[in-house]
Amino acid sequence: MAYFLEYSAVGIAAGGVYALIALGIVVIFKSSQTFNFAAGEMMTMSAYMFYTAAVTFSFGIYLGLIAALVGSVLVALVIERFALRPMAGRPYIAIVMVTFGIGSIMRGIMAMIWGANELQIPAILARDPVWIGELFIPGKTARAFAIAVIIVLSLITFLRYSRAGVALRAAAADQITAYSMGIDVRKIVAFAWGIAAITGGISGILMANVNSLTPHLGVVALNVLSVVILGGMNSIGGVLVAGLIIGWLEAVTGLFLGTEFREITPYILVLLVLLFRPTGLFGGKEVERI
Amino acid sequence: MAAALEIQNLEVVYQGVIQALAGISLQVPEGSIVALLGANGAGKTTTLKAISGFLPLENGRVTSGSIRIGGDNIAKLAPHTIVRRGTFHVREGRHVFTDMTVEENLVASTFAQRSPRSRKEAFDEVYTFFPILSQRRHQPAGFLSGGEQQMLAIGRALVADPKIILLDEPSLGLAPLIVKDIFEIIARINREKKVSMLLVEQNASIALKYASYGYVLETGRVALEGTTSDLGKNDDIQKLYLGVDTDEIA
Amino acid sequence: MLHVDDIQLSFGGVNALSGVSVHAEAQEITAVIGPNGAGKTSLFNVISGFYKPQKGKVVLDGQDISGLKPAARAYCGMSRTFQNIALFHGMNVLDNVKLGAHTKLKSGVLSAGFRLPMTRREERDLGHEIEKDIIGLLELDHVAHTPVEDLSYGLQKRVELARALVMKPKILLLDEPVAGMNREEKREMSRFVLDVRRNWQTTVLLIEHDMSMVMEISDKVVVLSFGKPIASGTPEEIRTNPEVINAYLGVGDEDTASSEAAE
Amino acid sequence: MAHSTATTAPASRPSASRGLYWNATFLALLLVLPFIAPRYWIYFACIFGINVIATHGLNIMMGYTGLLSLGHAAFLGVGAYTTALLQIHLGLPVYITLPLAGLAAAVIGIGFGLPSLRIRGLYLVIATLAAQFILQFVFIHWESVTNGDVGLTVTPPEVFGIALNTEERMFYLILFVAVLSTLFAVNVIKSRVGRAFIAIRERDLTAEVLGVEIVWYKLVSFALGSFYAGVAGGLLVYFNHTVNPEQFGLMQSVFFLSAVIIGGMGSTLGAILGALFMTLMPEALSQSVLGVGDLLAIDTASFLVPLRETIFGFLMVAFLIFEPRGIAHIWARIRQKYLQRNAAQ
Amino acid sequence: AEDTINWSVHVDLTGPASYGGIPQGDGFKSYVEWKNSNGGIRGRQIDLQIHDTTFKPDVAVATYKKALAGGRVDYVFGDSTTMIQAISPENNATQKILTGGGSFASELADKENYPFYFVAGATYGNQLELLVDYVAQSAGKDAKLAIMHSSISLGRDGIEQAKARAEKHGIEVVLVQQTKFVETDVSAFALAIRQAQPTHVLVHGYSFAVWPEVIRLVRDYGMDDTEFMGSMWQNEYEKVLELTDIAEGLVGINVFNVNSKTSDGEMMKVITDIHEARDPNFSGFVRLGFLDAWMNAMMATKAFEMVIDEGKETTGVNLAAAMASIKDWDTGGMVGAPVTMTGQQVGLGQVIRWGKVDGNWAPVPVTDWMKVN
Ligand SMILES: Nc1ncnc2c1ncn2[C@@H]1O[C@H](COP(=O)(O)OP(=O)(O)OP(=O)(O)O)[C@@H](O)[C@H]1O
Ligand SMILES: Nc1ncnc2c1ncn2[C@@H]1O[C@H](COP(=O)(O)OP(=O)(O)OP(=O)(O)O)[C@@H](O)[C@H]1O
Ligand SMILES: [Mg+2]
Ligand SMILES: [Mg+2]
Repeated sequence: MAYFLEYSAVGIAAGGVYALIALGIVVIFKSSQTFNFAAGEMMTMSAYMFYTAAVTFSFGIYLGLIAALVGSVLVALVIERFALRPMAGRPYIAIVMVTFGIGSIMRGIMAMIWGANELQIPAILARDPVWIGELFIPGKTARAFAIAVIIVLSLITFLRYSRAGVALRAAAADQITAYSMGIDVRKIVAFAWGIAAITGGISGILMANVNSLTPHLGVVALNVLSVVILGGMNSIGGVLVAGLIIGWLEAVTGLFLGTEFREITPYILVLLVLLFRPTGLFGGKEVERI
Repeated sequence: MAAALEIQNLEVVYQGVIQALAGISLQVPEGSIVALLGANGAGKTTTLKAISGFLPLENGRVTSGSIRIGGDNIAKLAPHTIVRRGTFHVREGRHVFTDMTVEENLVASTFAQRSPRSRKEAFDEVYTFFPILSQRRHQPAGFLSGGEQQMLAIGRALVADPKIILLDEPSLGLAPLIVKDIFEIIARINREKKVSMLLVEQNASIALKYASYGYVLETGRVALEGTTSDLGKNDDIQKLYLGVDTDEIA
Repeated sequence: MLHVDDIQLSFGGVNALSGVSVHAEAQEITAVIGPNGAGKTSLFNVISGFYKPQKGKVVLDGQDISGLKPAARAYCGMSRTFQNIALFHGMNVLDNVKLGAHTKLKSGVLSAGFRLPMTRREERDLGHEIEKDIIGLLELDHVAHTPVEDLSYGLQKRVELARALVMKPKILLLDEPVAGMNREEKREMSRFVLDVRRNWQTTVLLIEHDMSMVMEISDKVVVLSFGKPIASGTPEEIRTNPEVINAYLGVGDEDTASSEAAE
Repeated sequence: MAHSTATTAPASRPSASRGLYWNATFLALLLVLPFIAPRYWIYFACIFGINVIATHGLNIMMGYTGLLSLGHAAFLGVGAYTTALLQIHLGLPVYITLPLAGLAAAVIGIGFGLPSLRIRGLYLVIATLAAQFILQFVFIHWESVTNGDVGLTVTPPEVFGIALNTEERMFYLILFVAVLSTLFAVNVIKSRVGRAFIAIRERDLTAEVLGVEIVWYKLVSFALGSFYAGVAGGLLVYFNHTVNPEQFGLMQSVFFLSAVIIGGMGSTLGAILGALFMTLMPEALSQSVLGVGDLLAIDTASFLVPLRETIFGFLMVAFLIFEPRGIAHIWARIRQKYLQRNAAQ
Repeated sequence: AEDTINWSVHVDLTGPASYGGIPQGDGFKSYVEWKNSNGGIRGRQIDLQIHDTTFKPDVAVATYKKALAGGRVDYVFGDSTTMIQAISPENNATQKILTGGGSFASELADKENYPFYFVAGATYGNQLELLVDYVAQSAGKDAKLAIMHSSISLGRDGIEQAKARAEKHGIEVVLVQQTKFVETDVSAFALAIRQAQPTHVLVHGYSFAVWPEVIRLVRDYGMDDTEFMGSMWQNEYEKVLELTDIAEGLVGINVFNVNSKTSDGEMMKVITDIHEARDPNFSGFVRLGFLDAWMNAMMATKAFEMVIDEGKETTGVNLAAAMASIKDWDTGGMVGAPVTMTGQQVGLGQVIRWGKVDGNWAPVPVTDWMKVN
């Protein structure tokens, strides 16, 4: 039982980073109905930029972090401007494929710049463990969780209590109409990509702190897709809950079923949930009339 | 009286080849309602889109001519800037945000709001004009009936406090009583708030009643213009738009 | 012919229809009118099976079809047009129309994939029929191969009608067929509807806000308001019914309702 | 014109006989290909043929019916394993294993399709992604049947007593199946079934009211698309002699998606052209852009060759942005020009 | 050309395995340059073609077909298990070309199904067995073994063998867990190790993600005595240097001598010279991929020389027979014992432990070179 609790705590903590990555995907989706399959590559590139700034150019951690995030935002804006803006109004399948293409471009570029080597990035999270009563939570995991949850919660609050949330959804639903109501759609979409770059960047750097930095860092983004769907594509709050659920589920799956099942349990859960709620746990029902 | 809106020799081409407007000129004097009539495909909607800056979004382009609002040429401005400067386009076919609630639809419109009045005040005004929207305010707009959606579309314009409203077929799908109500509301807004209107309407009889001046488009050109009382007496108008001979159908 | 009995339909708190009954006699044109949000389209949706009412039943030709799915109702000879044009983009006009005959054809995947004689015959006959009865009647010949999204609003409405007609329905539901058309076009559409009724003995249910059309072509009018029936009768009775005037037409309706009054 | 394959536009009718003529010439060319082309080409022609079949399947689901799938490769896998198992354990011949491979994939496809019926759009993407991962998990971990990572080995198929143990011989089998599946797809699409598919893609609710049983047709589409995948998978085993889980990864599913999109969604010709493009492009890129073979300065290779991935990405994005209706549309335009010029003369 | 010996080498220069593939290509290129400038193989020059597989099976096979289409091929090097699996059936039946590869997969060391393939070291299964043997030797029956491996196919290869070996020695296997190749968070895996309290943890199938952090966490849990052991690819010197906080005591396995400066033998000198020509400060540690390629190249050369010396034709059948008959072959320092080919593999390995030697990190041998069985 003690172990069950410990696994649960560790799993939930790991889920924080899932939620953070998923948040970036959802924000973009909310703004432009674009499902970003390049999220993994964006994360990875941020971590590489952090490495370059902090290690290669010896900026140190803080400046390096700022430089990496600025770099990530710039990359995101370029992607939005040149690859996705021209796709406005196209079928979502085509847009999904564009993000696949961007992923491919980014992988190639990263390989050209940074090679295939693993790199060790400077530690940004303290290691000393955190105790919750009897429960021992590894320091990095706990701190990564705290950072992730704080960011997610502040974004939720911001989007709920400012008009930005409505503007995002308006832009996604119907660009022309959004324009007709004075919403600067381009700015909104760019804003969403910027947010996604920052959340993705931070999660990439957090992850590189746990693993070493490799070109494959981004493959976790595939798992995060299940988080996004479980939460309900356009529910930012749902993403947080779903991230924690999936993190927890993976940990206890390892405990009860064997670790190899971790790879598919999130997807089985998602399939089951979709059976009963076709738009995820917290996704709004699709509005349709004829 | 100064012109709130003035268009000169406007030409518009879609997709680089389809000429939709072949040089039209028109004026909306400050504080007046001007009607724009014409058959399907004549270019009425295109004219409005040119004014509100939507053409580039639909692969269309103004190839020559000028559009002045309050004296400024706005031809190069982005659509959201044009709205924020006070020209609100209520588009043909409602275009409400279906999965946002009625109230959120109104909130979205506050991005174009020019006056300092509070959001609540603006919304209340809309709800007074259209009480049914007030009952539905927390329902997704997609579930509204066709006419209710039309009301919401006009309501959004009210929230923005524009100087000019471009109305594209506001009566489409509305019950007769509501049509009259809506036109009363339009007239009231025009009167009380000094909002100028450019009105596209298939229902010519009512358009001519509420407007003071009218233009008739025919394949991208102004075929006819004049005060509404003159137009009402024109034979062609009578035949095509006001129409009488119903007995021949049955 | 079509009996809709005591329908109760609500969405959450909204009562879209409460206790609505409509009886459409065979080969008559029955108009359903009423203020916006009165539940007219909802009524059509109940009839075509798209909405499941909480109470009430739909009887077509003596058969209770309340339990049938929308597609099955189409197989019973019911077809309709939609208030917001609902054509299939990515298909040309002809294919849109052909789709309307889905319930009349039989080919399955295998017979279609191998193009067995049955499929070939079926498609050929359908082609002829459309050419003979539909395309010409609705003057769509010159746009038969145009993608529907390139058509103007009015033409699209006509394609919708064609699609609904190709199955030669026993009962046809028309939801605001002339919205957005000018007087001239409205008149043409009215004529089509009358022709259809005459040629194929079709029963028609019509929703329309254009009173001139309603008054001219319908045999009977049913008025809904806030989900409840408030009147029914001949056009003449309805026009003068004070309750209807009050709820829907408005007094002194010279601008909108009746065209004669325009002068 | 992207739909020119789906509909018989009258404009193309006068040239129908000419089209037949061209098709016949083309087919004749294909038949003699093994005698005139280098072996290496035959190899690619075979791969191309298999990809065409699989791409048709995905195009039926995604291009025509709007059921986007990220799990197509896994269904190839189902077909592939079925074929291998039927041959290994029951010794069944190719003309039985291939249809059964298709059927097995169709059944599993329906299995995953059933829960997906209520799901739409991107939710369906993830549901099919789940299918991809779950099936791959089964391929890897059901060791007693699939032999895990090691996979299974088969012997060359025999047709009329001839062992198809060379690429040239396999080529004819693949050609036959590819042509058959192309014709079948074209026929289905221009029939009542095909119209129902498109109607579902465009507006499923409306379609239902007009009498299209959407649940049924979605399942038909799932089944048909998976059937194609299964057959392609079966051919793939025969061609490679082996089957193992790595062949059916997510990237392979993305490969077919790209083929459908680049070729032109909802166009049978597009599926063929897209498969061609995707089969040849990696090769063409190595050959023309980089000439890796000669590029034995390894250090530069490590820099230059990721270029290929980058260029692939750029091509894909550029296609989607500038030619959204795919190669089929480019082709249609070229043809149009050609016809016009001929007409002018 | 007719009188050249044509080698076709298929490695991953750009894909996910390029970290190993690039030095493999480098190794072949260097070897062939050196060999050709020293007269080639019995006077015949080697013609080397390197192809990029991007680590995708279909691309790998395509490049292979292309190589075949380009003319006679006398020797093929394939980068992955899958590629070898894919080309073998046809190769066995028709082309019959001698094959080598970067794969140490257990199932490829199989005379029946892969008669032309030879493993240039000990298979993964055998490597793990050697490590388990070492556990038995050093800790006896009190040892408790945990196994952590990745979910890629390499990571799953050999796990059953390791378990069987442990059982044979009477060592309890307290935990077997599989992780992804990279993970967002590895705490749960460390937790499982804490729960199981093993004395030894066998780590297999990774590059440098996942396991370093697991070690750190396990140390955080206060388990300072638990010994971590990894299979061959986890011994890359320049990587271990980056992990010095956990490198102390890390146990690994060599299938080649990894330091060309400290190992005697003429081949090691050649390798040292090549590296020193590039970098005067060369540490002596050679990339594993380079050594892998070099070893394969030497084995191929040896087989060609044997066949040519016997005056036979250099067909694949002859070459494979020659290769299989290699006995007590001195590899010039590549491997620390004479090579006798058994069961299609070199089959030698040496357990090492990382520690400081003269202030520098180095793999210190803890066993002799052992023959697998
Ligand atoms: N996005 C577009 N692309 C190409 N052509 C267009 C586009 N929008 C409109 N057109 C064409 O421009 C012409 C004018 O269209 P417009 O929509 O302005 O007509 P309208 O007068 O508003 O007609 P209606 O009464 O039917 O709304 C028509 O021929 C139409 O086909
Ligand atoms: N799916 C639904 N969910 C929630 N409410 C709905 C739904 N469909 C209809 N309604 C509500 O039911 C009422 C009746 O709508 P309906 O569309 O039937 O009106 P209508 O009579 O056709 O009006 P109009 O003339 O404006 O088209 C409206 O208030 C609408 O908001
Ligand atoms: Mg218009
Ligand atoms: Mg309605």
